[in-house]
Formats: sequence, structure tokens, C-alpha cells
Amino acid sequence: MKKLKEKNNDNYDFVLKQKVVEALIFSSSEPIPYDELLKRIIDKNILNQILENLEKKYSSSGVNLYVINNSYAFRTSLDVSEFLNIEKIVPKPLSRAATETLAIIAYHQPITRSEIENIRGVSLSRGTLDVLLELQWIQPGHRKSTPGNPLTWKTTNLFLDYFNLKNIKDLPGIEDLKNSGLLDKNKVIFNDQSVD
Amino acid sequence: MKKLKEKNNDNYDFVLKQKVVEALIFSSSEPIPYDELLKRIIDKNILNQILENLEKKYSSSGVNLYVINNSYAFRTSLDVSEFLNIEKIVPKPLSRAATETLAIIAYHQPITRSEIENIRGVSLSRGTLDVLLELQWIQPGHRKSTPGNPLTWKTTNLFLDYFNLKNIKDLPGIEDLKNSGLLDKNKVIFNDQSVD
Amino acid sequence: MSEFIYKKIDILSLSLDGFQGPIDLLLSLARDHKIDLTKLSILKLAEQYLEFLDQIIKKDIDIAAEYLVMGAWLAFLKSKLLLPVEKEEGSMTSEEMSELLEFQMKRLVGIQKVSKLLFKRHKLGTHFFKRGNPEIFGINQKNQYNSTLYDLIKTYGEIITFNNSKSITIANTQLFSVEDALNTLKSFFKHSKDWKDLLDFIPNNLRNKLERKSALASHFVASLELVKEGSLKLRQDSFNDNILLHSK
Repeated sequence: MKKLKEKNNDNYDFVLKQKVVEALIFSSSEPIPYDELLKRIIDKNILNQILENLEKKYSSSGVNLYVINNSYAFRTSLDVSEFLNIEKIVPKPLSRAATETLAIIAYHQPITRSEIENIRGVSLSRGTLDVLLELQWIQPGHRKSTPGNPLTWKTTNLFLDYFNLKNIKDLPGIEDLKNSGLLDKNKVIFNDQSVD
Repeated sequence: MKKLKEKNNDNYDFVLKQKVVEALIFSSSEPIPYDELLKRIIDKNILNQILENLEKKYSSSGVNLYVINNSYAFRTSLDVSEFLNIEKIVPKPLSRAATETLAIIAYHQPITRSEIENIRGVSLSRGTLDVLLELQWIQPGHRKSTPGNPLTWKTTNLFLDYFNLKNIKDLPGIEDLKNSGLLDKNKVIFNDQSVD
Repeated sequence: MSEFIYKKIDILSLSLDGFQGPIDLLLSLARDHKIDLTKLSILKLAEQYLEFLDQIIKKDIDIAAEYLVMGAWLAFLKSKLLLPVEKEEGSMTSEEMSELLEFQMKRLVGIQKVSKLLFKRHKLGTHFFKRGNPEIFGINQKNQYNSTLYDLIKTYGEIITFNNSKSITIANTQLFSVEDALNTLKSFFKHSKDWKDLLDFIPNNLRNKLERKSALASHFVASLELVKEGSLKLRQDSFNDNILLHSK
């Protein structure tokens, strides 16, 4: 009876250890070295058994266990990566110029290129609008009926989708920005200070 | 013979689709919306079946399938949380004003700034909404159709994900608050307390 | 009574760090006396609040200001509670007001409770983890950017702030220069040998105080300058008398 109980405990312990290894490999930002795993599991035999189990468990999944240089990582399986056309892309922030331009278009649309330049105080480089166009976050609007009929720019539905906005009107206004602390009032120098 | 082959094909197709969904969710660090998955799978019945299978398949693993507001993500299981002393992100503690404001937005959403101020009895100091916005826990909702069209605030899916919530109804104690009538944000004594 | 006041000051020091505002203070007063919110005597609470307000007004007027709205409201409520019931059209009865106040306090207690519950939950990155090494599928888009709404509106806020601080326009001032005053005095005394009051040089069409002050100051400085040069005499018979000028 006692033995059986012990055996059950052992089994529980093993299952828990396997879950720990699985979670560790999953959450690690880089392939996790065998030695690192051994530090938690202590027993080599148990760890080897766990890794073998996991390898088997994931072999027919959309994600497989890979061994790289004696380190372990989960990677999308080749059967589906082909299907999904996987490219490793490192997400990067938009450039400052592009973010500023996007923000100005979002708040002032429809707006011409020279109006954007006026607000930013610098001329727009060729690539800035291209980046936003390629992302399909902006699109040309109507032409303005001022001399030269300049083209205006406005945001797209994809832009709303990406930033999770239902409507362009739902962007916080200047007052909201002030109230939420996004506009640092101290930096603003009012030009209507009256002297008494 | 042909029939059998077709049947086999169907089955192969289903298995492949399941692998694709599994790979899609597994490879992402952020929750993937149901609609995004549906774009690849097309058939709702098949997708639902796949999601059910995956939920079951991972229920006793070190990694579980989480549903967050109709988006899907793999997260390490809570069973092993105490054994995963990996690099934890120690969150910078929020100010009391910020935690209360977050709770008010979460439980009363969508809610305007002045409604938040009425509930807390003090005006929102600058920087409070700013912090929550930077954490991407809140986002602007629609504008209210009352005079001035004030902006409302609501919580994001990242907020739900962070606090391990399936959806807003899953918020702790929300039923009690609702049943005792305390979620009424319109009951106020003093209307305009905020000094601007 | 002195003990009572001591306690109040205790609360005052609390209000400087953890405290947020009037409803919080009411709650704290209620909790101090271990009172069930539903059995709360609004009248007693109002009295204590007003007494507290009295104390801080003496100590720190700035903090007191934040508590005044609630104070005024409670004073009004107190007077209603003490006076015989009189039916006024459209105004709240004291019972309704007490009820509202109680509701506000309970609602804040509720929120404070759940906000604690919320932060006691298992948290992502502390108790459970996301995929540490995500792979990104590039199907339709080549570039994956991780811009957030926060980036967008913060950037816009910065542009607006920057533009505002950029456009400082200094208003044209209507101030009198000493140079102009010198010229006025010189040309006047070229032709006049009389004593002349300094105030007579101030144009009487000046609209505001500042301009008048400036005109007076610059003419006075100019006259001193001319005295120093030796071309002018100044005379003031007694303090507060007019200052008289005469060419030398």
C-alpha cells in the first residue's frame, strides 16, 4: 500500500517536472541549455526521459522540439512553416519621422504634404510617406482646390484596425491629451501673458 | 477506393489545419484574434473543433491554451508558476491613484474622465491616465453623445491578458458590485469638483 | 476634546501622503469610529468633517481648499438635518442627500476592494509567461512594426507642445524710453525759462497704468540725467510735493 502510494507520488512528481521543463522551454527567449534545465530537475535520467517524452509529444504537432547545440527550443514545424510562409521578422518601432507624420495625418486629415511640413517644421523625406503607404495606413484623399491642386492624405481603415479605433473621432483630442498628462503644460509658453 | 482516399484526404487536411492553428497561436507572444485564425481556416465549424481539440490537448501540459476576449494565446500553466523562477519582470508598483483609476475604468467602462473624478471624489492628477495608457491597459472608447462629446476610456485585451482574465465579466467581484447597485456611475452629489 | 483634536491632526498628516480626497477622508473618519457604513450617522460625520476642516484651515489653507466643496455640501446637509422638514419643490430632501453620500462612500469602498483583488491575481510575467521567443509570420506584410496608440498620441502631443513653445510672440510694448524723454525735456527747455511740473510731461492720453508709470519713470530718469549734465535744476519742497524742473 505504501509502495503504491509512493509510486503515485513519484508519478505526480515526474508529471510536474515535465510540465516545468515544457514551460521553461516555451517561455525562454533563447534556446535553453541542457545544463540550465538540469539545474531544476537535478536527475539526468529523469531529465533525459522528460526531453524524450516532449520530443515525442510534439513530433506530430504544429510545433516541434528542436535541439540546437545541446540547447532546447520550440519551433514551428516544417510541414506548416512551408504552408505559412514564415519569415523571421524582428518587430521594430516606426521611425520618429514616420510616427510624427502619421500622427499629423491622423489628427489633421485630409492634409497636404506641404501642410505636414509646416507643422513639423522640416521637409518630408521621400521615404516617410512611402513607409506609411506600404503599411497601408495612409491613402491619398481628394485634391485641394488651391493653386496647384495639391493632393491630400488621410488614414485608412487598416490604420483604424491596427490602432483599434472604431472611428477617427475617437482619437483623444488636445484637451484629452492635456488632461491625461500627455501634453506637458509646463513646456508650453503662453504668448498671451498680460502684464499689469 | 476513391471514397476512402477522399476521406483520408479530409482527415489529412484537418490535421494540417490543426497544426497550422497550433503553430500560429504557439509562435506568437500576443493573443491572436479568432477572426485572424478564421482567415486561414475559413470554415467556422472546423476552426471551433480545432480550438476545442487544442484546449483539451494542452489542458494537462506545462503550457495551456488561454482565451482572452475571443483571442487565443498559449501561456505557461499556473500549476508550475512557483517553479519557474526565470527572469520575472518586476512591475513598477502603480500609485494608489493609478490602481483605483484602473479599477474604476475596468468596472465602469466605458467611462469619461469626469465620471472617474466623481467616483473618486478628487480630480485626476496629470500622469494617472498617462501611466495606464503607456502600459497599454486602457484605450480610448467612443465619444459620449452628451454635451461636449467627452471621450470615454476602456480597458484593452492586454489588460485582460496581464491579469489572467477571460473577459470583463471575469473581473473579480464584479457580480457583487453589480448586484449591490454600486456600478451606477451616474449617481453624484457634487458635479463639478475639478479645478482646471 | 483635546484628544479629539489630536486625532484630527493625525488624520491631517495622513492626508498629506496616502490621502486622495474628501470621500476618502469621510471613509477614514467612519472607519476610525469602526462604524458600519449602513448605520452611519451622517449628521455626526458631517460635524466631524467640518470640525476637521476648521483645523486644517488654520494649518494649511491649500489642503483645506481641496476639501471645501465637500465641506460646503456637508454644512448644507447638516443644516437640512437640523432644521424641521420643509418641502421645497425640486430640491433634494436631507434623506436623499444622506443616501447619496452613503452611496458614494460605499461605491468607493467597493472599488478600493476590487482594485486590491485585481492586483492579487496571477499576473503575466510574474506568475505565468508568454512565448519567450516568438516567431512572426510574414504573410501579407513585409514590415512588422510595433507602434502603439500611445506612441502615436504621445508623438502628436509632443509636436503640439513643441509648436506652442516655438511660437513666442512678444507683444509690442508701449513703454517710454529714457532717450525719448530726454529729447522731450531738452526741446521743451530750449524755449521755456519757467518752472515746470514733472507730471506735466506725462501725456494724458495714456490708456493703462503701466504706460503711465513708464512715462513717469523715464521722464524722471531723464531729468536726473540733465541735472547731472548741468543743464537742468530739480526742486521738491517737501516729501510728496510735486517735482519741479527749471532750465539752468
